[in-house]
Amino acid sequence: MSLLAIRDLSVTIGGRPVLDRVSLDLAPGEILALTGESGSGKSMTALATMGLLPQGARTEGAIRLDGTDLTTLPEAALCQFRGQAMGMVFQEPMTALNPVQRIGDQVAEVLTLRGAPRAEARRRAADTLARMGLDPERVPPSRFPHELSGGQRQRVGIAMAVAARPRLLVADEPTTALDVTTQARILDLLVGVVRDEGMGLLLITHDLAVVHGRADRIAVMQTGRIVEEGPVARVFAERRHAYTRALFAASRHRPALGPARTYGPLLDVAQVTRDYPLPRPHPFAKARKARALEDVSLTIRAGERVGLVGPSGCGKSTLTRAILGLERPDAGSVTLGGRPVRADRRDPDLRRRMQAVFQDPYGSFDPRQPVARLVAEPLHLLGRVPDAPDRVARALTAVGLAPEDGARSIHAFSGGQRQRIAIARALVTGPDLVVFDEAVSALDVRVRAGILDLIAGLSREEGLAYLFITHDLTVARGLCDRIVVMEAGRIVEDRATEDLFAAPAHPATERLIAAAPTLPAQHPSEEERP
Amino acid sequence: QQSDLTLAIQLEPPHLDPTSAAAGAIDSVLYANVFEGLTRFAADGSIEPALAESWEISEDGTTYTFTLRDGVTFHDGSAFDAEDVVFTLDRARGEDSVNAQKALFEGIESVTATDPTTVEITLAEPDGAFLFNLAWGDAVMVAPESIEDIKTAPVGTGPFAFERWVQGDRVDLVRNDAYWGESPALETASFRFISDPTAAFAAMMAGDIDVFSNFPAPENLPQFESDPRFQVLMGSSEGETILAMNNARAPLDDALVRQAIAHAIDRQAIIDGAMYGAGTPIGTHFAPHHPDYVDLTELSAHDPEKARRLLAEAGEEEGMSLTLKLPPPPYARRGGEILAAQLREVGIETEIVNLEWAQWLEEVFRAGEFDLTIVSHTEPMDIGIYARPDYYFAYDSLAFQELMAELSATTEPEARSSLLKDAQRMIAEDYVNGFLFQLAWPTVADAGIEGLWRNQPTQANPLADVRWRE
Amino acid sequence: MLSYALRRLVSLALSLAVASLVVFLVVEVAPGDPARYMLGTGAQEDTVAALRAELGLDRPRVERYLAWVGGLLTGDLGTSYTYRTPVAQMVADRLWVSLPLALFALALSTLLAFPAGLYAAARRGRAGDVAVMGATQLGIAVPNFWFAMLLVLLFAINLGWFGAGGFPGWSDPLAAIKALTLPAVALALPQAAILARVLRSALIDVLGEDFIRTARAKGLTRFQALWRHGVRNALIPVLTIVGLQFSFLLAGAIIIEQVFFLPGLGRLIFQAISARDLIVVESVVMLLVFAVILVTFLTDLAYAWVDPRLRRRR
Amino acid sequence: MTRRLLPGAVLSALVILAALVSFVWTPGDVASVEVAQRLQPPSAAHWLGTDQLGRDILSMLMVGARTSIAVALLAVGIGIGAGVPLGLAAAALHGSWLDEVIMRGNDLIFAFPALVIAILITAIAGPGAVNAIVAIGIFNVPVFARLSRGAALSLWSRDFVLAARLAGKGKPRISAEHILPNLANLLIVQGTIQFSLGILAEAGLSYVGLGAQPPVPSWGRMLAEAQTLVAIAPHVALMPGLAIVLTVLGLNLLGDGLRDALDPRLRDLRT
Ligand SMILES: Nc1ncnc2c1ncn2[C@@H]1O[C@H](COP(=O)(O)OP(=O)(O)OP(=O)(O)O)[C@@H](O)[C@H]1O
Ligand SMILES: Nc1ncnc2c1ncn2[C@@H]1O[C@H](COP(=O)(O)OP(=O)(O)OP(=O)(O)O)[C@@H](O)[C@H]1O
Ligand SMILES: [Mg+2]
Ligand SMILES: [Mg+2]
Repeated sequence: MSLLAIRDLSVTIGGRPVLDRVSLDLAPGEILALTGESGSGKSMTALATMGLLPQGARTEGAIRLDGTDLTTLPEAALCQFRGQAMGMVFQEPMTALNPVQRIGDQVAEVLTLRGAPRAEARRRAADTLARMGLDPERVPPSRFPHELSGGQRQRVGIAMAVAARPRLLVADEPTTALDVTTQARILDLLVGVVRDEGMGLLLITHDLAVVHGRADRIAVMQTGRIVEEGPVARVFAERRHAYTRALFAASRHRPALGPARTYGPLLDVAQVTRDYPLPRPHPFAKARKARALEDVSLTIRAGERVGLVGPSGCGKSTLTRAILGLERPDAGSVTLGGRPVRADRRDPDLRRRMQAVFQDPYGSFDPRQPVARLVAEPLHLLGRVPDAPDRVARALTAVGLAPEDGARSIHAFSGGQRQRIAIARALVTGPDLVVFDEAVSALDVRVRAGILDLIAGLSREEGLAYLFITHDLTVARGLCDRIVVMEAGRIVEDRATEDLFAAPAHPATERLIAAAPTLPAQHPSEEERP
Repeated sequence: QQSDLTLAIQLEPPHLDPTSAAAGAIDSVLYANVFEGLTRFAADGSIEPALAESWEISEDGTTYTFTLRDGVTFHDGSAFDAEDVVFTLDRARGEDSVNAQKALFEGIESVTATDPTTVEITLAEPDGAFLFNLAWGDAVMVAPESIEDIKTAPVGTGPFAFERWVQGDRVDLVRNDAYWGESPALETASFRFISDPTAAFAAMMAGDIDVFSNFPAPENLPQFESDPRFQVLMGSSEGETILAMNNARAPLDDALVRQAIAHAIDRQAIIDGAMYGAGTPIGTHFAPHHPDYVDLTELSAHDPEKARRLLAEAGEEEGMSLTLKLPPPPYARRGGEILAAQLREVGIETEIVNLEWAQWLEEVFRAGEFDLTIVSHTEPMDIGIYARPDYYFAYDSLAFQELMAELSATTEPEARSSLLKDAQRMIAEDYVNGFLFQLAWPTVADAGIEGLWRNQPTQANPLADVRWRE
Repeated sequence: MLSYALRRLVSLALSLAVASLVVFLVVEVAPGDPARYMLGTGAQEDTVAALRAELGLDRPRVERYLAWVGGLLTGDLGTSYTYRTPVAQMVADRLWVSLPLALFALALSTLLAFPAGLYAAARRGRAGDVAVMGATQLGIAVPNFWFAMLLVLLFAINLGWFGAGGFPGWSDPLAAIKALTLPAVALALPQAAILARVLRSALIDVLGEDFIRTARAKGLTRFQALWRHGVRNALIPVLTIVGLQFSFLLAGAIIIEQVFFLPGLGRLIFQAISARDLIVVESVVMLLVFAVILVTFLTDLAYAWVDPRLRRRR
Repeated sequence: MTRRLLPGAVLSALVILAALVSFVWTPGDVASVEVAQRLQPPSAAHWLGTDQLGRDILSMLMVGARTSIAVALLAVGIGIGAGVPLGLAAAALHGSWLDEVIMRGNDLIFAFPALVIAILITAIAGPGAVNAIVAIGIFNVPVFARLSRGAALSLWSRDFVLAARLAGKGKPRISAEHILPNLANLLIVQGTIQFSLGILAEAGLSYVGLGAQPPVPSWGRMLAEAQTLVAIAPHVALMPGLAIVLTVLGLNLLGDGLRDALDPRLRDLRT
């Protein structure tokens, strides 16, 4: 008898179909992975199960928990199920907690709601938090959410979901915003709870590597429908549906890089240090500082392809800002082609030679301007350009878009297309160096593969040098000749890619390599490791 | 038998010393209630003895010998005697006096106390108005012992003693049981200050107050009249409301232009429109209820045709543009709007400028920066201002100045009366100002109250004779 | 937190210094002479000069400014030109009307606004919401002096439940409260309308946040989630408005005080301005500025109490 | 046009239309005083009756709308004209002394009791429409400065601004090209709200005699002058009151509707 049985569930929101006859089963003690590309309806399936669909949603079909059809229950009765019989971990750890309530109280609320006395609820909440690896010595339950890191918050969310020992746990992408090390720890924790307590877990993720080795069964979704479903080993082996195959192909995609060719020296980062002031504990205390970069030196030659990796918070973005001259380092210097890069001076020629592409494909464009104008923005660096429309058209063509697309508004493009436009904008001045700061992290695996190909192609054909920043070693490996590893504000390793993978010298590198989830090779039997 | 009374007036006194501020509100509360002078105004405007029981005037008219009432005490228990009179008058006319009507005492040569109940006042020259001058609120008797705190805790000799002043709200008075005269019927009286016309109407209607002296919304009077709960006393004030013209400034220095303006004015329309009919048309600067008043309204009858003709005659057929500066009271603001329309009829454009009192005093009254203004002259018997060429409307007529000098020197009533009539005629024929109307003084009261002053020979609300009907 | 408070105190002092200069200049530039106003049309020039000397108005401006500021610092607000009583005393008297009135109105507006805002937010988009929001739009659109007049017409004149105005003093607290009721209602209603709208939109913003969904996943009902997790998070914009409203109510009741002839602070300023009682205007405006700055300061501290994220920053 | 925008837009359009028409035509002459005709109830000759000086109330209201709109519009103009550049500058130089001075200056203006300052301004410069505009306008400045600073600050941290900086554009240019256009919706919405508040404020000032001066008709003064007539001729007091209420209501509804229509976050939620 299954714990959760979803039958022919269809959902429309505001008349738009979102789920189409979805059916799923989950037994106690079992882990069911739900995967599929962004927007395929994974979160909606989860929310439908919890009865928390957004306003304006209409539901058909049945969702049975232990035989009770939740879709027919009145709201008041549903409240009895939530928290008690089923818990949920939400996708966004940063916003899923009430910012003005202590974490202990938020967990305890689940219990007091079920009539537990306050003191006992507190005690049990503290226990649960401790079990999630939040050491009461270091992270006491009296903290507020903003005093925790993302991973810690995620664990509070899990504590809340499991505190009342529900029989069903729905975890929606519980690790998206985290670095690989933390991700592995949280996933193992969840698996532990399922195995220990016989709970059913619906684990939503778009990362096939995460599924591998943890889930018992997997369901693949595409545009609101389940296209393939079965035990993990079988699905991985058979890949019956074309979409599943596409997903796999994209996940293990490696762009064709071409041979490394470098010319003269280009960028030189010399002994850069950057401190952030910390709040003083009391008004007369000495000002304290947090060191985000310490004595960082780095060179990039023309045409060279360099990767910068490191766990979250190690100083990657800070270094990027220093290189781009958006922020002044406290010590050290950055030069491009021998000229100093300075935050307080406008130097059009220098700017022309160095451009950047950022993580968020949605936020990096002024929503009020047409694409052509967006792409043309850096052109003013060249002075008066008579052939501006031409250049824009060429840049758009170079990233695989049509010149006519320039007339459209940015709203009309998907995330992947937007990232192409961002690259077009970076290329329009004909730069020598482009910095990609987490430029593919937000993208879906299939879209990501396309962008990686594009970057590799540009390097092959235009001899472009780039600094590629990511927390994902695997991605860096496919795209870079050389990889720089950072930890805690310092560069700990700087070597050719293949050397690094063959023999990591620094423990930080080893940790990054170890934590990276990997997909099984062609045959699951060959390479079985979590 | 009810023995308390709540009486409302529009403005709150700035402080409670009638001898060092011009504000009529001070007298409205205190005159003849808390403070008394040697003489005083009776309800009909005549002068009667007050703290001076009687007096004798020397042959040449320069020495007045007053016999004071015996056994009068101030509210603090100290006796009132001749020394107090000397103190009061010397203070009022002294070098650093801040008496707002210091001119009243200008003619005094000396004040001497011959014995505790006799005072001798010597004037530089005879002054037919001297007894009248002494009746003013600015000439009330004060004691040296209490002068320090007089602005907040006034001590006088009147039928009521000051009890408390809740600033912004009210002044409370209690009966003075040691009063020398007849004991008043009221035990306590409370003066409240309500300037907003709507609030005044509401407060009266809601029964919060018993009497409203000078009710600010004449449009509501008919309603009170038809309501048996109330009585309306339509009285007259000493306020000659005039359209003052700057006689020193072109084109108003031309008598023809002033005459044209005078004929452009439709007094009745202004009285009806601005005051809802409350007010008596005047043709000169004199109170119509005064026995010596001459009705000269025909001299400046409403005649737009004639006004236009006169303007043409003066060479002003082009039309002209004048400023009309208006102080805050409704008679000025409302009247000004109507007047502007009437002047436009005859081709005179006006630019209305509304001013606060402080600004009006500064700009119009002191600096004379104006063409036209509307204001009510509330001092009793103030035709003498036309003899002052430095006065704000700048009327400079030697003939009139001589006439006034003669009047001062005259004490014989018949002769004074005839001189006053000549004076009225003279300014009317010179069209010094546009004479509009005598400001009415409507009092709304509970129907059960009697003994209230109907007219205002001086601004005052004497309560000694006020009582609730059985 | 402490350093934040200290920094705020320094900028508070600076603001007050600037404010004192502005107030003094603005008031002094106004044409009109207090002495002449006091003495009226019958006065002679030497009398006016004598009174100016008595009031100290003949001293140079700089000297008077310094004397005034010095007085303020030692808690001496000076003596009124017209009333000739200490300004501090007058202000204290008026505060006994204005402060209770402001608090009364604030309490009323909060009591009205909270249920209305909560209700509307909970029933967002449905008939109840539309009705409440329509009512608040009306509440904002009706000028309060007009509304006050209607109140007087109905409750004082026609029904006779309340007096038309005036203030009997606190010796009889019941009568005092009764006298303040209509003015407080007239003041409170538009404020309540604004507050209800702010509360509703803040709540709706908060209701869209993920943590509300988390709360619902715990098994809280829609209303429980709104009440336990929504209200406190929505409180910041609401507190801002409440702080501003309090400042407004303290001084901004001039028109209402006029309509109900209440001896409050607003009317004191109004009278003082028209009488050119400069020292009263200056001191009272300064006091109000100080009160507002203080209230803002307290509101900021209250933010930190409401939102722990603000305790550390800045 | 959305359903919610309609009532507000219609009401506001009516008022503006009435004001515009009054330039070329009014049913009666607002300058002609005919005391004999005063306080007449609504009739065919005078649709809304006549006032205490016998003037046609409808005409007075139409011309009064002109006054109200002009005063409120210019006051908002002052607020936007001065406040937005200040706010943008403060945001562009976030954390600098200029930012601090601008923000403290804002707080200071907020700290002054608005009505008292308005009274003082008119005490200095005399009452009149221009001074009412200045008085109301001054208090609009911090509103817009604060609003635009707050919104601009969040825009400055957006990636597209970062991209513009990388494109080598200076702060003034980014403020003008990227920040300001993205504030437009916000400013339009707040502008309507301040506009309606301005109309209320003008009415309040005129009510105490500090607004537009006669013979220029003004709703607030009409209301003040008619107050004592409630018992005798209620329509005289009712009409200007209704005009104010309906105008402010219309503008507020318009503001709300615009917010819905222009705020993409809310727009998405609705579909
Ligand atoms: N509140 C909403 N209103 C209307 N449509 C929505 C809403 N939330 C999501 N959708 C739509 O529902 C569809 C499924 O979204 P869902 O969040 O389930 O995707 P997902 O598989 O979880 O994607 P991701 O991996 O990006 O989280 C998408 O097309 C999305 O646009
Ligand atoms: N404005 C700031 N004030 C104080 N500390 C900061 C600030 N910005 C960053 N830091 C700290 O500096 C360190 C490096 O931050 P940075 O953003 O460069 O990390 P990162 O490597 O890009 O991390 P991620 O992968 O999470 O983006 C972190 O410890 C962070 O907490
Ligand atoms: Mg999702
Ligand atoms: Mg980063």
